[in-house]
Order: sequence, then C-alpha cells, then structure tokens
Amino acid sequence: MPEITYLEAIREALDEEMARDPNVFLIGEDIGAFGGAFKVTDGLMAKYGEPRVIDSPISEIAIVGAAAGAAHMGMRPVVEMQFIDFMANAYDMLTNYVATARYRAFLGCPMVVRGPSGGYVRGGPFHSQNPEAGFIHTPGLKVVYPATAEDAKGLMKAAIRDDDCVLFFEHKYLYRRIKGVMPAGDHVVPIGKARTAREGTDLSIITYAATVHKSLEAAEQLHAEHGLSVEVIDLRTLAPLDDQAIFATTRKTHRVLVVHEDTRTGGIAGEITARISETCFAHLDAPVLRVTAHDIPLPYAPALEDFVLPQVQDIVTAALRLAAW
Amino acid sequence: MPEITYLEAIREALDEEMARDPNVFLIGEDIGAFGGAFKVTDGLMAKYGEPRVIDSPISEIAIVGAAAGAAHMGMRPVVEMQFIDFMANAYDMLTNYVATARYRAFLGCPMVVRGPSGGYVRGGPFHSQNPEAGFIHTPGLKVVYPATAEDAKGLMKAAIRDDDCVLFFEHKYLYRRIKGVMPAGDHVVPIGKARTAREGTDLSIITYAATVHKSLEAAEQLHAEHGLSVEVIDLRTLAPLDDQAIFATTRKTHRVLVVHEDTRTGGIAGEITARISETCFAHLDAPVLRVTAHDIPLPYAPALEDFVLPQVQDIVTAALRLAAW
Amino acid sequence: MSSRRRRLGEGPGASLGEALPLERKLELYHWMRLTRTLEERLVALYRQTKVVGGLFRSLGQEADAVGSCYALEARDVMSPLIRNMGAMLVKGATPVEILKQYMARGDSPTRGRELNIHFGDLGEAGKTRGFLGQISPLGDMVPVMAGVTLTFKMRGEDRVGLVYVGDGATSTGAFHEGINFAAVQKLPLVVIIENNGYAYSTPTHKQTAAKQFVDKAIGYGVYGEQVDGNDVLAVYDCTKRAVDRARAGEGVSLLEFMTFRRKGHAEHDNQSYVQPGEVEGWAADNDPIDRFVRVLVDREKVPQATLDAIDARIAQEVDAATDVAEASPLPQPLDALVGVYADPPSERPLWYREGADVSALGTERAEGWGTWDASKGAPR
Amino acid sequence: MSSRRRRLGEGPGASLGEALPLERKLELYHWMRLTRTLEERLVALYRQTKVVGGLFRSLGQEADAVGSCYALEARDVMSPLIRNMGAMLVKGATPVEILKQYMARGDSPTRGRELNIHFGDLGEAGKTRGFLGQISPLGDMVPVMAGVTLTFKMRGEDRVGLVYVGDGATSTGAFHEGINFAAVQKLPLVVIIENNGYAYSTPTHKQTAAKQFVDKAIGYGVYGEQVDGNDVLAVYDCTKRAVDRARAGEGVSLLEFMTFRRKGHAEHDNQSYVQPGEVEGWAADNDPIDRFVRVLVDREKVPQATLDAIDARIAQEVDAATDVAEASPLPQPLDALVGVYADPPSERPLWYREGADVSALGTERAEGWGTWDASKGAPR
Ligand SMILES: Cc1ncc(C[n+]2csc(CCOP(=O)(O)OP(=O)(O)O)c2C)c(N)n1
Ligand SMILES: Cc1ncc(C[n+]2csc(CCOP(=O)(O)OP(=O)(O)O)c2C)c(N)n1
Ligand SMILES: [Mg+2]
Ligand SMILES: [Mg+2]
Repeated sequence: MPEITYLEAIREALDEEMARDPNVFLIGEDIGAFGGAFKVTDGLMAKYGEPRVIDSPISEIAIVGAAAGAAHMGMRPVVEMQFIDFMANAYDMLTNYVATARYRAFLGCPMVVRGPSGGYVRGGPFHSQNPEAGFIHTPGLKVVYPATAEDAKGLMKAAIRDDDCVLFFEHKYLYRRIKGVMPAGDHVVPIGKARTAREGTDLSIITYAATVHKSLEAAEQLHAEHGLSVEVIDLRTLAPLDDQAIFATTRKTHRVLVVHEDTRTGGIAGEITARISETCFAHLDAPVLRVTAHDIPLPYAPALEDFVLPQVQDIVTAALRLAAW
Repeated sequence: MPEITYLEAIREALDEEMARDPNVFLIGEDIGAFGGAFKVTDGLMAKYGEPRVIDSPISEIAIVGAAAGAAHMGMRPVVEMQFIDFMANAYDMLTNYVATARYRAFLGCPMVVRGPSGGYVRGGPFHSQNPEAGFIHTPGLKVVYPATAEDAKGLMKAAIRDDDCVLFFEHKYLYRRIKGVMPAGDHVVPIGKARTAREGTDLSIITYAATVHKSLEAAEQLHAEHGLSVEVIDLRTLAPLDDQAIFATTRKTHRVLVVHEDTRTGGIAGEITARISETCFAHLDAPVLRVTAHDIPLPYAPALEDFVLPQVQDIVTAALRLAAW
Repeated sequence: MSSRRRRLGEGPGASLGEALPLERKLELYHWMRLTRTLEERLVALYRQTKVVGGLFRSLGQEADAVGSCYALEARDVMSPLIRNMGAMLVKGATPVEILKQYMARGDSPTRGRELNIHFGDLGEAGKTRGFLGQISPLGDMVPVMAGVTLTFKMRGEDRVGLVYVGDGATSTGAFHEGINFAAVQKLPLVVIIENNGYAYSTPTHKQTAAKQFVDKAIGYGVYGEQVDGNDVLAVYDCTKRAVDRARAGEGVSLLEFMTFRRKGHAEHDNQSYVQPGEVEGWAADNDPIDRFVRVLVDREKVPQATLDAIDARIAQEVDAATDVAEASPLPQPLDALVGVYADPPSERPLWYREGADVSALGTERAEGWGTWDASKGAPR
Repeated sequence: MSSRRRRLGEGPGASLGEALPLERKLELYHWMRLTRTLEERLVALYRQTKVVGGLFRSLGQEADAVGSCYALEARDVMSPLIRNMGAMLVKGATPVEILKQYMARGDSPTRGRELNIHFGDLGEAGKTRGFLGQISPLGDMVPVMAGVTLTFKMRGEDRVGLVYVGDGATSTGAFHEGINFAAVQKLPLVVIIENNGYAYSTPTHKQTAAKQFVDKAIGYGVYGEQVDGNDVLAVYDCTKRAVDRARAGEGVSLLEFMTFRRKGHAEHDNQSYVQPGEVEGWAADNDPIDRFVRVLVDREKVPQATLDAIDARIAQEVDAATDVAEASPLPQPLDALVGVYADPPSERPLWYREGADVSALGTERAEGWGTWDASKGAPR
C-alpha cells in the first residue's frame, strides 16, 4: 500500500462510501467538475455523475438545510463548506434544526458537514478558523477532527455511516503535509475514541488536529533535552469526548496539559479541565494547564499568525512548568 | 423610589440613554407601536418617534449588520432579538463581522444586541436558549447577563456606552418576577465586575442570571438546614470574566460550585473551572463541581423542562457533596 | 417563459376547484370546519390553562391551509407553519394528536418535547402521512423541504413537496437561500406565501417594498401565481396547478395567498396595531367558511342540513378527542434523557439528580424511542 | 412604478457617460489603466512569492469597478469586493497601501491583520475617503451598508452608499436580508451585481434560475437596470442615475453589470471549467480598456501620445509605490495583541510566551491604535 496524504485519505473515504452506499451524495460549492477549492472531491463527479455531486449556489443555509431534508428521507449527504469558517452562516440551521431533529421530531439527520479548517497557513481571520467549541456545546451534534491520514479516512467513513450529524473538521495545514498508509479493507475508525499518539509516564498532553503534531515534536524535544516521558493523547473526536481516555492518562501521569489551536476562552480545553477536575481531582499533582491561541481574531501576516497560534516552543515551556510543579 | 421590575429597569435604561444621547436608537421586530413581544420597548416609539425606533422585517442578519454599519458611523444602535434564540441566525454577522471590526479594520461597533433569554417558562427548544457560551468564545464581543433589576438597568446603560458590541442577555423568567429599587442618578454598573450576592466562608457558588436566585435559595437552605456558610457570586458579566472575583472567592472558601442554566458540555462552567485550576490550584480543597442543565435540547412539557434544568435541590445536593469533600 | 403571474380573479381557464365533484367539495368544507372547531376547543382549553404555552389561531385563514394541502396526494410531503393546522388535518394529523401536543402530554406526537403543532410524520410514501414538523426559526423549512424534494428527484419518486411561509418569513435568509436552491435544481416544490397582512404586529409594507410577494417569482426564475386565499376552490385550483407542474418536472412555483389574520399573533395579543374595523370587515365579508357555505348552499344546492350534520359529527369528534387527550398521561421526567442521539440512545442523569432512576435507562431504549425508523414511521 | 429595468443597450435618453467632459473621460482611462498595471505588478510580486496569500484579479472588469465608483461624490461611501480594486483606487486608496496590504506589511492599512484589499477608510465626510473594507463571508456587506446609509438618512446627510456583490453572492441570505431591509427603509443605497459569468467555478445558471439578476429588482420593489459592464461610460451612466435617485430620496437601486472574469478565481485557479475560447473571445472583443481606447482615439480624437503619457506616468507611480512597499517594515508580533477591544486596549501575552516583551504593552496604546477615532479617520 502506498502512502497517501491526509487529503487523499478523505477523498478515498468519500469514494469508497459512495461506491458502497447509493444514498451517499455530496453537496457544496465548486465541488463538482472543479473538485472543490482544495480538490478534496476531485474526480468524484466524473466517477459518480452529477446527481450525486451537486454544485450548489453560495448558500450555506440552503445546503445544510437541504442535506437535513434529504437525510430525513434516508439519504446520506456529505456537505462541503468551502472553508469551515462559513459554517457560521448555517449556525442556526445546524444548531436549531439539525441538532434537534432526532430529539424533537424523531427524525434522523445522518449527514456530514466537512471542510478545511484551522490555521498556520496565512489564511487570515476568515479562512483559518477552528469553530469546534461553538458546536460541542450543541447537544445532538457530533464533532470529529482527525490529525492523521489514517484517521481522516477511517473517521470519515464512520461519520458517513453514523446515524446523526457529524461535523468533520479537516485541518488544511495537514492536507498535503501528512501522509499515511491506509489499513487494508474497510477501514473505519469509531467515533468517540481517542488515540494514544505517544506513550509516556511523566505528563500528558491532550490535544487534537494540527497541534497533535506540534505536541509530538514538543514531546520529542522534552525527551531529548529534558529526559521527560510525555504521553500525547489525540482526541480525534471532540463530541462526544472520550472521557475514559482522558481520565486514564490523567490517572497515569497526574499532570495534564491541554493544547489546542482554537482561542483560549471558551475553547474545549475548559471543558476537558472541568471533567478532569470533577473526576480525577485526587489524581492531579498539578493544575491542568492550557496552551492555546491568544484570544484574538487570527491575523494573516506570518509574524502575527505565528505569535497568536500555539507553537512547539510554547508547548515545551508549558510542559516544563507542569513537570516542575 | 418605587420598586420596578427587571423588565421595567431595562426599559428605563433604554429610555434614559435615548434621552441622553441622540445617537442611541432601537431596531428589531415588532418593537415600535407594539412595544416588543415582551413589551420591553413599550412607549419608546411614542416618545422618541419612528426614526429612533425601527420596526424591522424578520431579518436577524440584516438588523445586526445594519446596526454594525450605523455603529461604525457613530450611532449607538440597540438591537432587539425577539427571542435570543434567533441570534443564531445572525451568528456569522456577529462573530465574523461585528466581533472583528475593530481589530481588522479599526472600526468601532458600539452596539448592543439584547433579548429575552433562558428557560423555566415552558418555552420549548427555541424560546428558552442560553447561547452565551457560543459568544464568550468569540474575541471582540462582550457578554452580560444580569440577575437583578438594578444590574439590568445599570449594565444596560454601561452596554450602550461601551465602545464595543455588548450582547445583553435578559432572563425572561426574571422579567416580571424580580424587582428592585433603582439607585438615584445616573446608575451605571461597570461591565466586567462580578457581584457578591451573598457572603459566606464554607463554599462558593459562582453563577449568573436566573440561577443566581436558585443559588441564593439553596444557600439559605444550606444555612438553615446544614449550618453551611455559602458565598454566592453573581458574575453579571460573562465576557470579560471577572477573574479577580472568581479567584478571591476561591481563595476564601477553597470549595467552588459553578452553577449555570446552560447545557453542561462546553458551557461557561468549563472555562471558569480551567481558570480556577490554573490560578488557584493550591487553594482548592475539593474539585470545582458543576450544576448545569442536562445536555439536551430543552423540552417544553413542565415535567421535562424541570428535569433538564438545574433546580434548587440540585444545587443543595451538589453543595453538600462539595462541603463534605 | 419560466415565470408567469396572474392577478386576483383572472384565472386561466376552467377552475380545477370548481370542477371538483360535490363530495370532494364537502370534504373541503369538513376540513375547514374541523380546523375551526378544533381551534375553538383549544381556546376553551387555553382559558382553562390546560394548554401549555401559547395558542396560535388560523381564524379566517382556513381556506388557505385546507384548500392548498388538499391539492396534494397522500404520498406528497407538506411542511406547515403555525397557522396551517388545517393543512395538517388534511394530511392526516388527528385532533387527538393536536390536543395532546398542545397539552404537552407524554404520549403526544413529540412526547412533550415540542410545542403545539410542531410535529410531523415523514418518511416513505404509504407508511407515513407526509408532513414535516416545523421549527420556530422562520424560513428554515424551505431549505429542508428543498432537501426532501431533492430526494424525490434523485430517486425518481413521483412525489411533490409543499412548504408554507408567512409574509414575514419571506424576509429571512433561509427562505431566500432555500427557494433559490430549489429553483436552480428544478425541484418538485411548491412554496406558498400566506400573505395575511401582518407578521406579528408588522404590516407587510414594513416587511417588503415589493408591491406584491408574487413579484419575487421572476427573481427566482420560478412560476408564480397570486390568489384569493379565502376562496377555498381558488386556492385549490391554484395549488393544484402548481403541484401538477411540479409533478411534471417543471420545477418550483411561488404562490401568494391573499388572506387576513383575524386574531392576534397568539391568544395573548390584542392586535392593538390593526386598523379599526379591519378585523370586523374581514370577518363580515370574507370569512372563508361563510363564503364556501354560500357556494355550497346557493350554487351547489347543498341542503343546510347536510352541513349541519357535518358540523355535528365534527363537534362530537372533537369532544371525544378532548376526552382522550385529557386522560392521557403527562411525560415522565426520565424520558427527557432519551434520544438526543441514535447512539448513545440516552443520556445519563447528572450525578446530583438524587432519585433519578438510572437503572431504568442503561443503553436499552424503549421501542420506537429516540430513533426514527423509516420502516415504522414516526411514533404516534 | 417603483421598479423598472432596461436591457443592454437601450439607454433612456442621452448618456451621462457620453456627456462627461474629455478630461474626466481621461480620468476614467487613468483609473482603469492604473488598476490593470497595479494588478500586473502584483502578479509579478506574487510570482516572486512576495505576496502573502492569494491574488485576485479583475482583468477585464476594470470598467465595471471604475465607471461605477466614479459616479460617487467624495462624501459618499463605497463597499468593494475582491474584484473592485479599481473602485478603491477611484475612492482614494493608494497603490502603496494596496501593495503593502498584499505584502502584509506592518504599516499596511490593516497592519498585517487582513488580506489583500480588505481594508477601508470610513467615517465623517471630508475626513475619510469613504470606503469600507469587506470581510470574506459573501453578502455581509449589504446589510452593513444598509446600516451606513441608514445613518445618512437618519442624520439627513446628503450621502449615498454603493455596495458590490458578485453573481454568486446574490445567493446568500445576507444579500437578501440586506437589500430587502434597505428597500423597506428606502435608503440611499445602490447595489451592484457584477455578473461576471462565474462564482469561482460555478456558472450563473447554477447560481440562479432567473433569466437575469436584474429581475430580482421587482421582487424587492426597487429600481433596476442592467448594463454592459465593459463599457465604462455606460456603467458610469447607469450608476450615476441610480446614485442621483438615491440622493433624491428615491431609495434603493439594483444594477446588474454584464461582464466576464478573464482570470481564475484567484491566481492558482487555471479555469479548467470555462468553455474553450470564452476567455479569449472576451479578451479579443470585449476588453474594457481596449474598447475605451477606441472611443477615446476614434471618437474623441485623443492622440495616442496622450494615453501613452498616462500609461508612462502610471508605470512610474507603480514602480515608486513598489519600492516604498518593499522597503516597509514587517509587523511586530506583539502588535497582534492590540485592539481587539477599545477597553481593554490590548490583550496580555499568554504566560508561556517566553520572551514576549510584556512591558511594551501595559494598558497604554500607541497613537491611533486599536480604536477608530472619527475625528482622525482610520490610520493610514
Ligand atoms: C428567524 C425568526 N425570527 C423571529 C421569529 C419570531 N416570530 C415568530 S412568528 C413571527 C411573525 C411571523 O409572521 P409571518 O411570517 O407573516 O407569519 P404569520 O404569523 O402571519 O402566519 C415572528 C417575528 C422567528 N420565529 N424566527
Ligand atoms: C458565505 C460564503 N461562502 C463561500 C465563500 C467562498 N467564496 C469566496 S469567493 C467565492 C465566489 C464568489 O463569486 P461571485 O460572488 O460571483 O464573485 P466573483 O469572484 O465572481 O467576483 C466563494 C464561493 C465565501 N467567501 N462566503
Ligand atoms: Mg403574516
Ligand atoms: Mg462572479
């Protein structure tokens, strides 16, 4: 099996699921002949034809709403947001209509809303967002955010098969930078299960998406330069959170650093900290600390973006403080 | 000075600010001759005339966007959401346009977005929401949520005078149930400052809005029945959080319960817990615990709503556990 | 020409409504009367505080809801708004369901989760009645119905969708995005604008600067018609034409029904903003039931006794339904925890909920709970 | 009649564009040429990787941006889109500002915070140049400009607003809600739809089922015109009429400019989706500058040397601006922390940022930083 990129892994998942289930279809802006702004859906219209790959008007409310209606009828729509930032335009439809459909109306909404997310690419304030916190707060939605090519494929397949709406955040910095060899066969990664990206005993870093790679780099550096054994947990799924994995690593190392690229206040790190505090208080030898972006709309000049977003050195600094607690 | 209701206090603030500053104007659905769905703006069109009280089409994107444009030009718009739930429809405009305007374009957005919020009123899933967590996560927005009539007035006046956009959540359960005597003169309550609603030494409850009153009831019961001295902090402002008040009460009682009506996962309690953990870890004798709504779209049947939302007895139960830690 | 429109009264050729056989006209009468009688019962229950939450009337608009929905086949799907109880009844919603909903009962269609007539029964043709429960944010059902009808088109199913919006809801972004998407995709969807003069307190001239809502049709490149919404046969006629177009693959239609909201937005609203005499005028001259009774009695020579018999049957039906609804159980608190997701099927009660019977929950779910199963239809 | 529309070419009476004195026509030429030359320089800088982020061209659309904005007075306010650099230049944005923006310099108009031409200068007439920086989510500027012009109306200021949207952006809820609100309020706002055939890769027939975008005017109850967007004088004529209407209190106009996007959505896009020959056809027969040169030389008898001199002056200006921009400083990281709020004026660096010079921050803010001060205008 050859290595493929994170982006290709997503395309492979879409392709396999479209081949497997005729109810799966794609809808979004410029996803057809053009293959999408990042080419994730490249070739799929040619392969599956126009009715199964729909180029929509610039109407995020409509495409999310239409996907919901189709999902009620047993279809399995996969919606592309050209940039995940524009999910904000469909916030009402996602949080009020889609998220509540099963509960208030016993109507399933088996659909995926996916799109390029995250920064480190000089995209500026509207092409770099990490809006996951606004959605893990909404009961009825599931949220995944893979860090590896293998998970990108396996989680996409799981998301398409899930009976509820899954928001699938794809990190655009990883699209072509991260590669992996896909496991043979029908490779499905279960939603709701974290992954131990690196084993360790001195302290734990809980993270997801692009900062998994920054954390692994930091862990390596902490090991090489300071002899610290750092465990790195890649959450993969943000809703529902894998409490067992979070508590297990806490009980193992007694020191937890939560790292995310999202802004600090109201980011997911707060929720994770609260859960750890509630459940593992007696196991903590130090406070749960957070490395996050500054609370700022993301500026696009390289020097500014680099300053606002978490970097490897930040993680190292924070981990050293935590280790020394 | 006679007692007036929480709702009247808001109206009084609007009235005084409109009288004080000709740049203040109101915009929203049915707020003019009709006085708004809850009659908050009753009489203001008659007093200030049509140009200063604008009945808009059902267009949350437009009214928030128009308010932003007017605010850039030096006006001070106050937008009513007929129910705060419909703020979701303007999520893009609020988080992408309004919140970033000063930072990316050096354009002020001195505007207030206000509306009836919260549950306990059998409003069902779309007339009971507490969407504050989705916004404290957005740098550039301020968020207030008063619990008393005095604060409702004083914070509204501060919000209108603030040079940035303030989301002003009004608890509809408190509208006519809570009364207060307004301090004489130009009564302005500063944004960003919490209030000690009850002094205590054994444990702290940090809360805001309707659950302030539930917490005070619980505190009274805990005192009467269990001899516990409970401090109740009413945050009043949710962004920016009053770290000093949060840390001070933590250092005083060493036991903190955070109570909010909002759903649990991703609610503000997580953020507060993280801040306490980071800053006051050594002062904690017990984990920070949370009493919140269940993670469920709010059902409307009384028995269901009562089950999903936090009640006095829940707070008592949680406080007793915390006290016994 | 993809866009046409017609003014009040200028019907193109023979009316499909006039051409209905008498027994079908009597069905139209039945549904309108049932709508009104049931709403009157709801008012009584509301005054007895047996209704939980607000009560929304369609008094004077019965023809618009009933006549339009009557143009659908059983396999078609309709998405109502708050004033389309009549359409829901035509589509098979029962008075018992509606009464239980309004009283927030545990065995109501939404088990006490959603308000008043916010419920549906959607899925396969033949197995479900084909109506979709609305949510409160206005306009949202237009994109959702675009998705429902997109499915019909993709699967080659011979089914049509119909969605209602108020004059006020046309101002929402969701309405715009939804109808535009449906138009581009040439979906079998009929969009009906019920122009009842007001959105809550807001008159239509504060809602749009257009001279008429049907003028929006050309901007979306869809077929448009405007019709007297208080003439049930004209409403049927106009809608049937649009439904036939949709079924024939000719795409979206935008219909404007001219009517009037004779009660407040909800029961608590005293309509202080309405011009004096306006309500009374519509009540006296333009009540859709009165008008249709005149058609039936004067033109169709239906004996008054026939109508009286229908009325009596309806009164009895509503009485019986009220008894059933009043006797139905309240929701059980723990049911609140079931069915946010298909998996997990239920939430656990929060730890401080002393007395919550956790053992009753586990991961098993009661039959039909939580997840919609296309093969079974929605739980009744 | 509140709504009218006109087809390509059928101008109503004498053209306000044709009637412009020659020196003003030469100004139009100047702005179009400057737009093209500056964009060509940006392409060169992009290829040298000196541009940060994407590069968006308006090749072949210069007449539409320049001719329309030229119809505004200095006190009016314009809100551009990505292909309206020409309009920004007319409104007083300088090549230096634009170059610094594209190169994300520390003293660029947004100090490296926002992309390419996303910047503005808004405020009091006379003190600011009157253009408002866009944000990426399409359609959003329509409601915002409704608010700007609402202020003009409330204050009785004799100012007009102009906002551009692409054919694609008309599908957004924000466009719909914004223009509808402005129409109801009869605001002095001109809304221009630049129909350049594509939204990214999506052709207009997948964007709308309407035969033409100007057909939307009647649905909003506003004045509408369609015009040849590559004829700078016709564009001026049409816009001027709409601006005059707005100034006279006659409310909103919706204009459709027919043009063509000759380059990809951005420089990276190879336009694989465009029909073969389409781009070449527009370039050969319908280049707005070529067309206008013919008008100037053939009809107005302008010597070619006059135009050459303008071109030379522009080339020099762009060279000089490039030198200034290239020499300008990069942003300082700590500046990222300033001005999210008026109060507090700056954020503190996160604790793990070793080396961050906290002392440089405090609560003091540098002059003109963070807060917009109407009396000073935006920082340049
Ligand atoms: C997006 C949104 N904004 C505001 C409301 C509050 N609201 C509920 S009904 C209503 C008026 C609706 O008027 P219209 O669409 O004309 O329907 P009608 O009540 O006349 O049948 C309003 C403003 C809402 N439900 N959704
Ligand atoms: C709400 C929203 N959705 C998607 C996008 C991504 N996007 C940026 S430009 C563009 C195409 C715009 O087309 P059009 O409006 O015709 O303008 P043009 O580029 O042709 O000038 C798209 C889809 C966006 N910016 N905003
Ligand atoms: Mg109405
Ligand atoms: Mg375009």
